[in-house]
Amino acid sequence: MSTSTDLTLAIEDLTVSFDGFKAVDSLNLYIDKNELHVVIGPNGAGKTTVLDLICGKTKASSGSIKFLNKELTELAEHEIVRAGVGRKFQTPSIYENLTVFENLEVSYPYGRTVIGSLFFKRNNEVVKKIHQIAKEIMLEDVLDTESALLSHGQKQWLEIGMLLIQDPQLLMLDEPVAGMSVKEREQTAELLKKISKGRSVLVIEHDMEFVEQIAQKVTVLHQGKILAAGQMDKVQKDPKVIEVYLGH
Amino acid sequence: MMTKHNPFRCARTTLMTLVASVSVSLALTANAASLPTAEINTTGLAITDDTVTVGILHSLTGTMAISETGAQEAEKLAIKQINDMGGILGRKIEIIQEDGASDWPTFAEKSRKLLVRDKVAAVFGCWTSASRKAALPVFEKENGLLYYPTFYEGLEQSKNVIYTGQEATQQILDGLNWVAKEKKAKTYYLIGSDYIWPRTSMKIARKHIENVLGGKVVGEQYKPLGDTQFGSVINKIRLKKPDVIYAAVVGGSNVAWFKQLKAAGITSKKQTLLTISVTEDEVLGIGGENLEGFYSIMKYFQSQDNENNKAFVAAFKEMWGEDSVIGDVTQAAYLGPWLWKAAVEKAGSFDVDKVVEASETGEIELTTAPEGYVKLHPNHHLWSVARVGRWNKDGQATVVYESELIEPDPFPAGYQ
Amino acid sequence: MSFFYNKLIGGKEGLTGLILLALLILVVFPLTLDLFRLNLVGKYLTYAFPAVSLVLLWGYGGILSLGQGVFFGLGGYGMAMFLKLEASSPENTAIQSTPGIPDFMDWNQLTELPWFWEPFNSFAFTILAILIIPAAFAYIIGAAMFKRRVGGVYFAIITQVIAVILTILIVGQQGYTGGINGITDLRTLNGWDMTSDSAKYIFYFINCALLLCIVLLSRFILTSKFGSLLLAIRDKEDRVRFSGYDVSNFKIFIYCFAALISAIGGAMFTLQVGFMSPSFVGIVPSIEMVIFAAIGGRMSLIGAIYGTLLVNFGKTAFSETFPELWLFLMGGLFISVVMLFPNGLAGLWNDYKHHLTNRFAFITKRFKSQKTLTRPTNAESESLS
Amino acid sequence: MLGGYTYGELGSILAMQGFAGFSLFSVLLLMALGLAIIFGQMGVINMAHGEFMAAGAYTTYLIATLTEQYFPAFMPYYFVFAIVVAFFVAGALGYLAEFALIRHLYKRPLDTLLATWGLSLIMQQSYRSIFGAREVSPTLPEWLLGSYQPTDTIDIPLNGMFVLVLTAVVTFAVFYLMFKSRWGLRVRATTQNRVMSGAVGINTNKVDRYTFALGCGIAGIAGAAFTTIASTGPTTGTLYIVDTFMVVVFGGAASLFGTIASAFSIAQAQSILEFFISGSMAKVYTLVTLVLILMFKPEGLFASKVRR
Repeated sequence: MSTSTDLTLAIEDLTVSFDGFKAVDSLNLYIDKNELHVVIGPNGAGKTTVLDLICGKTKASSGSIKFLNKELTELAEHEIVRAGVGRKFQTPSIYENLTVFENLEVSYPYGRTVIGSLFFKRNNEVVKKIHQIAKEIMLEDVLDTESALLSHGQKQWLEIGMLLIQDPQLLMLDEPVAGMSVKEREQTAELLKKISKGRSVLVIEHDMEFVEQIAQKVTVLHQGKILAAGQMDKVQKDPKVIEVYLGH
Repeated sequence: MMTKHNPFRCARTTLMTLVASVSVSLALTANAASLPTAEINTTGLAITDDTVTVGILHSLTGTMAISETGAQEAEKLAIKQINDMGGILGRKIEIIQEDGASDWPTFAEKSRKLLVRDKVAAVFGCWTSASRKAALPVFEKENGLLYYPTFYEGLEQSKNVIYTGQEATQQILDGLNWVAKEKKAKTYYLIGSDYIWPRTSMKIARKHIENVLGGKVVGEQYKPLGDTQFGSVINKIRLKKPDVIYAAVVGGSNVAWFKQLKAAGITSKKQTLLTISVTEDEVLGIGGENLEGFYSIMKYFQSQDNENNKAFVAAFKEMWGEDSVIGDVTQAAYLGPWLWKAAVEKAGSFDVDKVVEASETGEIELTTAPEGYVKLHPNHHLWSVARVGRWNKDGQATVVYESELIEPDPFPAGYQ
Repeated sequence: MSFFYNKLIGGKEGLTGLILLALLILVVFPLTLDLFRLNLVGKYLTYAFPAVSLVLLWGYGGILSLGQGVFFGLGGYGMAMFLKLEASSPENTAIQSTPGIPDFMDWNQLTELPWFWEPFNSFAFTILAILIIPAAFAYIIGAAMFKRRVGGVYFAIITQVIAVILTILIVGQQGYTGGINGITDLRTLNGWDMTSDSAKYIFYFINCALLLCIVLLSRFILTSKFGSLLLAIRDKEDRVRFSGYDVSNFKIFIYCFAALISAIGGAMFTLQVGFMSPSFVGIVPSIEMVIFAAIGGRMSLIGAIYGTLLVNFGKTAFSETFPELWLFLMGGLFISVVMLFPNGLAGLWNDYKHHLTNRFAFITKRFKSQKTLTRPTNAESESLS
Repeated sequence: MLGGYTYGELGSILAMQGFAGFSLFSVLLLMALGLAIIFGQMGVINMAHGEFMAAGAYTTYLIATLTEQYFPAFMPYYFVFAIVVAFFVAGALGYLAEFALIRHLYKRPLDTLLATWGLSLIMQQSYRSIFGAREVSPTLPEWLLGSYQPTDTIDIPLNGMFVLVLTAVVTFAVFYLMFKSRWGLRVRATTQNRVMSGAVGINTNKVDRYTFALGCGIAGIAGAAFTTIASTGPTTGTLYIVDTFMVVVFGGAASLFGTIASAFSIAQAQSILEFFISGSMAKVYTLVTLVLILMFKPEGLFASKVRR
């Protein structure tokens, strides 16, 4: 299995423990190319920890994470990003005192070294790319606005845009619609469908309605382990899942 | 920008019994009017027909303020007394006081201000060697005159400085001779704060102990300035069982050192201790009960029993309060204005070059100094006496030994 | 396009500020002050180097170093060692037991020049050492700390401890360093009298020119992508890291650069004041440097220079008149800058300017500056937890 | 080492040296406990901690002077009374400081550093204006002077033993307060989640203020205790501040157990090194080692690995 070449992400036997408490326990998870995969689960199920493990924020106790056949557990965070993994945080994590344009520019994947950044030039190519991304995330009109002044939903999109500009092969989103209005949710769902073309997307979500809108494949986590996995409608009917959600 | 502190704020007192007797012909002091300002001041100093301005430069703030307070008080007292006697060459002394703020470059900066802007005729000031070293180039460049009061490590002799405290050999050697003879001491433990004065003093002491007295130094230890933990050092001393502990710990560390020594059961009943860094000022903080029976080597103790000193102590207390204590440096600072007065009157001029020239004749002497007779050596240091005092519970010392008048030798051969 | 326009205006405004500053220190001061005061201003301006370095490091990078005095000292000592060797020619030191070595070595029974003093006989080496040694030292500290993600408060305290260690070492190893007295009595530079009036003028102008160059260089850094990244790292370090940047390298670079600037200031200090002592290395001077930057405005390069001048003028004036009040005033100043004007003089000036031009703009600016006020918090509270 | 000494003598020295280490340990711990609460639990970098210690020391001095003058018969007992008063005086000053300054700065820990540095300057100058620039020492009761001699060759300093016992008492009190009392629960809840604590009805402002005051009060006790071993001057506080921070940071800021362990290891290292090499270099080596260890273990000795 682990030698499979057509998978974007292959997590095998992944375990992490904090002072003896296993937050993620022998997890196996596979994501195909161009797949939009949603991980759901009650609070404390270990969803965010899984993202932390993939992007290197937390180091695994054991197990392997292979991204396009490259082992990630050995790499530093920035190397994982450069390999093609982008991650959006739960609360919008943008540079509030920079403009939307500058936010995107800072995320532009050139000039990533100290010297490179000192002599980075804002040429036409950069400007063009920024405008293209801004259009995609519906923020073209507010490019020069200081990003602190954006609405909550716009901030979430901006962060997605900051990832998109790096053109990642795997995009990981932690609760992208939390705190959004109904209209914004719909727009976000559209956005997700659009961007999942040509790359794999891993979404963590609470909101079952939203999950129904976007999900192709769903994995249910509970206490660090997989409770159920498969197509959305099947998972929803799984009695174990129902018990966990209702009994919670 | 500047304040002229008025040193004359206390009421005119019974006339000072203290009168400077100077080895200068009376004719010079007799008539000020016969001395036109243009003649006695050819270098543009701040001197008018009836005033002459001097500077006082000590730390009023910062860590050194504790030590330097007494010195500036003594200088102001001396100046007040001189003014009460009619001033110098018929001119009253006015003071510009500056704060060195315990910061060495500030001393340099303020020295420059006093010399360049205020054109003072002389400066009484500095306390630590570091502040003097910082100010020295300024005095040499601007050709100023500094009276420096602290006992110090020696190894310096500048045309522009008169050192009114003892240099290290003057202070140390006779005291060591005394302890070797009196206490039959053979083994010595040296301990000091870690900076230049204790280290130089210890170096001189070690050479003297080993080469002259035929004794043995069984340990030498330095603690960082301000350190307050002496437990391990005291145990080390216990292990070495020296006949004499020879100490040069300063500042806040000094208090901790003696308190902990006493707490560790090392008292004068069992142990001879000789220190070169405790004056009456320090005793205030340390507490007489912690020092009782230990010895200091200084050139002056407040308890010295002579007429000069009685008058001085009374005048000092009258000006600065009954609770004032007077340490070695305070007394040395008091000598500064008097020595300057003597030299100016001998030279018949305030010009620095002439005052220095008069000072270098070897004829400037004070018979009325509280410490006793002192004479200015051509090498800018004072001939003085070394005294050993034994501390009593009340914070005063009993003088148990007095040397002959010792010649100052800032560059002692064989001790470098 | 409006973006570039704004940028340009910002540049223009910055240019005005720079020209005003240059006019003040290059023309107004030399014309109106006597040499004594000018020399004082020159000394103060050397403190402005570490203050400017703290704007970069602390204001923009969110890295509070309480040990800039270490680098100021290293630069100053480098220069002082060269000058001391020149002053200790065998002719000048003939009365010593070992002529030809600095006087304090002779007092401490050293009989030959320690090996690490030898290269400081060369002026070229000295200049290189002043530029390289502090930066290299900063690299070692920075690499060790930032790679391990020591940040915020911990970094501040560790740099403070390093300042303490260096002070104790300098004071304790006096045979090699001159101890607490420092390295004093420096009079000539390559045979040229440093204490002459003309030399003082020349050093003053060199100092000003260097300072202005440093401001320009710092501007260049801040307006580059590196500058934006620095702010980004301060506010959202994780976001930058997960955008594919090796954050520690950026921090190390700015720390080294800040060390370099401070060291140049230290070297200029030695040249103008004529000595160097451990009292510029310890905690107190290091924190004072932070205060200069804070009072001038932690986000403003030029503000830091004005802050340095203002505090030092105040210190001199007040300590001449009311030495007792000075510490109260200084303490009150720290507190009020932190509590009421977190953006310092520069913030006040901006408010005032906008107040003059447009009342409405003033209100929004206040609103904005309120925000700036809360900005550094995220980065800091995160690094604390 | 054995040359010329009997085993008995060496044993005595060893015992006394061991006590010297313990004594230093208790001093460091007593200094650091207050800061461990203020910095470790509340995250406030209190650069004026040393000045709060000085407040306790000056209080003791004042009480000693008054007692000596007006109630000489009370001299043997005043010291215990002075410690209690020192606690309340320093605590009250801390209460004021929290009210006037600190509470506005909880979200800006690095700025508390600057503000409290300003505060420390003001406090230093106040001491200088009130008590004068000279260092002072209270007259100590007889029972605090001298040493206890279990054998002929062993002297255990009484003041050291006193500080040791006092430290033990204060440490147990702090532990009881922080981990067993209802109030301690509130403090820990507030420091961990301010918003949530407010929501469940804890008056977080009050908790903050009293916690800060408690930390300062303990500093006051430390200051009072230190009058037995050193003197007090306006700038005494600055001598202790770096050591104090080192102890807290090295132990892992949030862990009181860590503070104890760190005080213990620093004290032992320092006192053993000092026995063999010069005091200055012992200090340098100790600090360098601490910095190196902190570089490898930035979260300190006893920080638990947490899920973030």
